[in-house]
Amino acid sequence: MSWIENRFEEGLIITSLDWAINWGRRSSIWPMTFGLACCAIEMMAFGASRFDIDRFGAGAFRASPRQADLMIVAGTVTFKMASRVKRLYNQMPEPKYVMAMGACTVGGGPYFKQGYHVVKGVDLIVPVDIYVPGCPPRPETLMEGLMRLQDKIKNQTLARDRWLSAKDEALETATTV
Amino acid sequence: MKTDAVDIVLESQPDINVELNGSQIQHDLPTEEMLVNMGPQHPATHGVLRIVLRTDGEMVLEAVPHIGYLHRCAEKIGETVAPYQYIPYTDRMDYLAGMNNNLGFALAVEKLTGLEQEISKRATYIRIIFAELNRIASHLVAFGTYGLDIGAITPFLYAFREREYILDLFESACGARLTYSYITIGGVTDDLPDKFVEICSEFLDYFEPKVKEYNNLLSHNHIFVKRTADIGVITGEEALDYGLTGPVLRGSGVRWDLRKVRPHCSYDEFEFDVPVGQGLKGTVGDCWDRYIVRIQEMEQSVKIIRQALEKLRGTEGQDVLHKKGKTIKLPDDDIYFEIENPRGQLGFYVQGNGAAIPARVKARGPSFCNLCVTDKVCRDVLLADVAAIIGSLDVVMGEVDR
Amino acid sequence: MSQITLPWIEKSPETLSGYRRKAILLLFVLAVGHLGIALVSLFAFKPGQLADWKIPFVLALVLGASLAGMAFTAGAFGVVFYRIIGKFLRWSYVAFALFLGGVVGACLIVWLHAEIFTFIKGLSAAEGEHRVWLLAVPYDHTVRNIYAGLEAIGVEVPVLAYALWPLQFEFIRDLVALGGIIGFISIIPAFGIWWERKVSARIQSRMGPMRVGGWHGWLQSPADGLKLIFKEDIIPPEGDPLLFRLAVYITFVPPICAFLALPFAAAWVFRDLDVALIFILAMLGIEVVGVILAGWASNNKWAVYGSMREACQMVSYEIPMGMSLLIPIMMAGSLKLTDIAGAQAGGFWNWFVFANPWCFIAFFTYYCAALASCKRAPFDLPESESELVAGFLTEYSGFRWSLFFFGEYAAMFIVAGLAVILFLGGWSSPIPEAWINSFLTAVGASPDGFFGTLARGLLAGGPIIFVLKATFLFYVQLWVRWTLPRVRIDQVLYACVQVMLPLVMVLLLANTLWILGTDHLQWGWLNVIDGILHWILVGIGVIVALAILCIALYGFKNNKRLVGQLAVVDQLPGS
Amino acid sequence: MAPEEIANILKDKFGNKITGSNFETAHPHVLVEAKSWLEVARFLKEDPGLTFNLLRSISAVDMLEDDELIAVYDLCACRPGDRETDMCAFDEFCVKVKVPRNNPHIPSVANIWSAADWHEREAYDLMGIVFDEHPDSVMGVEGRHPRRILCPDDWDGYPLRKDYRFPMEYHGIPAVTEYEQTRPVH
Repeated sequence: MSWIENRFEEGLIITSLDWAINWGRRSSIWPMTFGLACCAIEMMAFGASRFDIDRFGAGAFRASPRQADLMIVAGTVTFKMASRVKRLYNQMPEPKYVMAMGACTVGGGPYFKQGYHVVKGVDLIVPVDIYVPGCPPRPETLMEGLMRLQDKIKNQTLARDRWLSAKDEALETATTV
Repeated sequence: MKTDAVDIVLESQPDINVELNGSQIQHDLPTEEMLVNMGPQHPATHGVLRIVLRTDGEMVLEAVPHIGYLHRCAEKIGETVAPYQYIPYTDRMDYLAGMNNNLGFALAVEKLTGLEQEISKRATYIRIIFAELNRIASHLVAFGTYGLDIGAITPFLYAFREREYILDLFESACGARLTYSYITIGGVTDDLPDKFVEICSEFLDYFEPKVKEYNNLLSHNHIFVKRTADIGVITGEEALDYGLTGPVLRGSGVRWDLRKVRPHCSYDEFEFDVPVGQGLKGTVGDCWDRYIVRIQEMEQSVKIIRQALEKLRGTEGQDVLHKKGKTIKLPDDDIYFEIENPRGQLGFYVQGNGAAIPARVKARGPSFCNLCVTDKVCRDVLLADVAAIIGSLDVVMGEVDR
Repeated sequence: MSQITLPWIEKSPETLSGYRRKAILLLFVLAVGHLGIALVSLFAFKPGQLADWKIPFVLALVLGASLAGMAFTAGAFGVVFYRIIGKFLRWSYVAFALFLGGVVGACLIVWLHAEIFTFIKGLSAAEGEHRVWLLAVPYDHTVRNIYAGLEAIGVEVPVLAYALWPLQFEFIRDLVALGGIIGFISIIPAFGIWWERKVSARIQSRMGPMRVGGWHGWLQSPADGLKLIFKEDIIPPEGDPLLFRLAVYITFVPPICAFLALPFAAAWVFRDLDVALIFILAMLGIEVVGVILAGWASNNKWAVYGSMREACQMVSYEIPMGMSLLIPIMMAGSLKLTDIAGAQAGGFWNWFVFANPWCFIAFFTYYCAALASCKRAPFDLPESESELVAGFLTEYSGFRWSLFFFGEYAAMFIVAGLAVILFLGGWSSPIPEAWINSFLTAVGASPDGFFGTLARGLLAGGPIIFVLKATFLFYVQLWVRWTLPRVRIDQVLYACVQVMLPLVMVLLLANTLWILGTDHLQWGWLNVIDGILHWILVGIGVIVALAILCIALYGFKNNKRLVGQLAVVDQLPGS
Repeated sequence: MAPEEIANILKDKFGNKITGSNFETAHPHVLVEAKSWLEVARFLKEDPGLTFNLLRSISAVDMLEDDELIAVYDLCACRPGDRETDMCAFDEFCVKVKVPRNNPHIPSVANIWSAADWHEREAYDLMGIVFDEHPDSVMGVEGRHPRRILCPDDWDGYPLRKDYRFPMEYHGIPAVTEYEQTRPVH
């Protein structure tokens, strides 16, 4: 959670602020320079001249996870790489998003059956926001994925989640009693 | 490592203990070695290569590569599917040159089963056209990412701009942008689309002057030359000893190209040169030589494609896909066959046991062998040179780890 | 999108309309209340009651309440009409006009400040000695005195006199000026980053930001900034949290302070220091301390590499940079930037860059050294992305990270502005003012009339010309950044210590002797050579300028061909 | 040079250390016994008539029925060619070394061809052939063996062996999600 989230009850100013902040967040989703396999080439093509991810304000590929908002897991995740993927995810500051790009990260892909060293889907390691299928997905598909992520961000709120806070209260009373 | 600038740094390494008038004087600034972990997520490692550097300040004393972060069990999968089904997996080994990988595996299986004599001329020429187009596409990526490694960002975008046109050509033939499975056992999956020859020759006309543009932009840029010349020198003997092949070997001045020395796929009908590193800007076998060999190979590939398009004219109507390709049974025999990939010699060891599914498939990725020279070359270089050297080897991790 | 069933997505804004109504009501009540207080207070303080003890009350009750009232009104309208405002902002050309209007408005505010400051300075002091109550600071003007001055120029609003009273203290004036500078500086990086992305996209035959805010993504930088403010702020637990926080400010504040002494035009300078040049150089030099601290406090090896590189690079390039600047100082005989710029007025052939060959070369050595000290490519080693992951910025996230960029872009603008003032004639236009005056009289407009003033303000010199020149040099920095590869650290130091430093020393010596020969000893033959070389350099300058113009026009005319359109591409799938 | 000629040279030099040969296949090769492979390799590299200076590949094969592992060494001779084309001459040759499956030990040739270093590590990693005296060795449970290269250091088993059992999880990450685990059947 970033420093402002989950602190205020919803209402009054927060809901109006949501609109502005969500606009800022969805307008500059900076991906991390993190290519694993074949999909990374399509990710690079998405950043290159013809498709140009920069049009959506998402062109600033950051090499350091500390400055990135979006981790595009582009390619097969293996057991040897899994801990690194998880660490990179943990190094990213909130709010952070993960896009599982390609069949391998969605669920093992062509390596599902005999891939003894392949993680069958990156959602076994990190929470995934958007699944982009394809082997590899075309840049247009990735573009669609980015827009769906923007839609998702559009509906976020800074306010404390009523369900979560109710759960917290219940836990608190449980521990005090 | 012969530039004056580097010598300054080398000489300035302080000796901790200096004998002076018989007494030992401790320097004020003793340096300490530091282990730095570069990768697997690092912009200069072209994927998921991890290099552990032992450094003293900016000097890299030792660089140990660690691989396997993309080990996708392709060889195990090869033992469970028929060769025809294994073609898509070869795409994903060297994903920058899928056509060449298809070709390598297809040729190995055809040679093992004796199918190679029955491939039609048209299929062979189409294979050559696409293999060479993919060589151009692959070298374009190598050129662009090498620019990125040195710090020039714009060449990368230019390379991808031209690459998109090649991908358009591939897409018109087989519908895929990156993983084609177009060249398959027994020929190619489909005949060429309409007007392919015209479009392809127009692309070649467009592309040829671009190589000159790249040279102006990057190859002869003074900063680029200073960054790459005399860096990471590999002599011809060393290159052979480490099993390096492809542009890396040719950059070291060894005129060795499988398309010439043992032509596969009727490459002997074509006229082209084999560019080798000549040490124009520094020593033979430095990073600049390896880089320029790739640029020159793009020109040669254009030459080959032009000839192949010419030869294609008389072959309309020939069957491009042999029917036996899908139902083939492998004999109880084995084969090791190599072709010239953009990165070097791509070898496939296929062992059959009388069934449709091979008993063992082994791929010898050129990047795997090219990468093993890293710890030899990355000694006593600067940190920035590590990126330059790794970039000049042009490894694709999908092929290193398979 | 209706398929997404996460609970927090289901809460659509419509269910919260009750809250929104309450918020609007509250804001309106607050606004009306504050405005009412302001209005009542305004009439409560009648003329003739101009006593000093009322100052805090007037400021609080009238100005504070009216400002708060206006803010609440704006907030209420924003909440009510936020969708309409959003649509209005998306409406492309209007939005860009708003942006331009904002820039012009900022300029106007700065101008107003300058006018008010000169007004306050021009007042005659009141008789007797006056002191602020508790602080015992003596001051010159009473409120009555200021009101008398206001009356003299025909403004009979007593509340204004109260408002102007604090401005007589220089400290307060500097604080107000600093506010203006921060406004300007926040425009420079916001505009600069967006512009850099567009320029790089153009160079790379891409489009760049296109969506955010409508017209060519002009709201891209505000969106980035908004996002970065609300990012999680990570401080490495193993690092040094105090230094980690401190480093940001040490990098960010000095370039802003440097703006204090940077004149935008003869009267457009907040503090016209006698040692302005040295002050600015000193401020730019402090930045390196922040970077070293950032690298050290991050507890990250890449960050340490980055900061060590920065230390080597900055320390060595400060020397040739400072020494190149000595040459124009020598020519003008002053360290005061307004004097140096004033010495170059009257046509572009008077600019110091064309004065003699040594100055000409010194301009380029200065520019290279300035590139290096700003960490711009090809000298962007401290944060070189392909070698050190992000250099000294590796561990920084969120707004702290963006503050580094604010500082960097401010420094870029300062070195460009310094180059303009010292070599390229400052705010004076390439065309001499006399020509413009005679042209205006020839077409029948009075040089002192409205049209004449406007034309002279635009063409003959002033802040607009200065900003344009500085922006061009800023653009060259971007241009170089997206064209050249990066040099290696040993080559950077080699170029400085073994090439640039001796060169600059020779330039300095040669320039000294040259000035001695031409100006002081008046050697006739040297003056002849000086004249010839001067006009040759002017010719080179004209040719270079024309060439750049031609290339730009050619590129503009043939952009499709240069970008490389393939005629057959339309026939292919996927294009 | 034809493979038969090379094989004859080897047979003359080493006698019955060359345990067999096959030239009728698509992949003509000779069989060398594991103990003496090092000296044969050195001869192949250093003999002025052979000069096989390029080790192309080491392919490890699991022959489950014969209860043995085979290491297939594909060699290539790259000699400076004639002046006219300046193209190197081409010679290829293959050596197979058979070792028992339960105790596979082959002397390492990494000191002869540096290229063998990674190939041998890969062969150990995936097939479990131990290359003695490998320069990059670590101590294992059953003596020194080359360091693993593709799989993680704590990986269990040799994946390319025919009787390899797939892992069900690795450090808490499930390896199979919903389907029954399947293994290739031969």
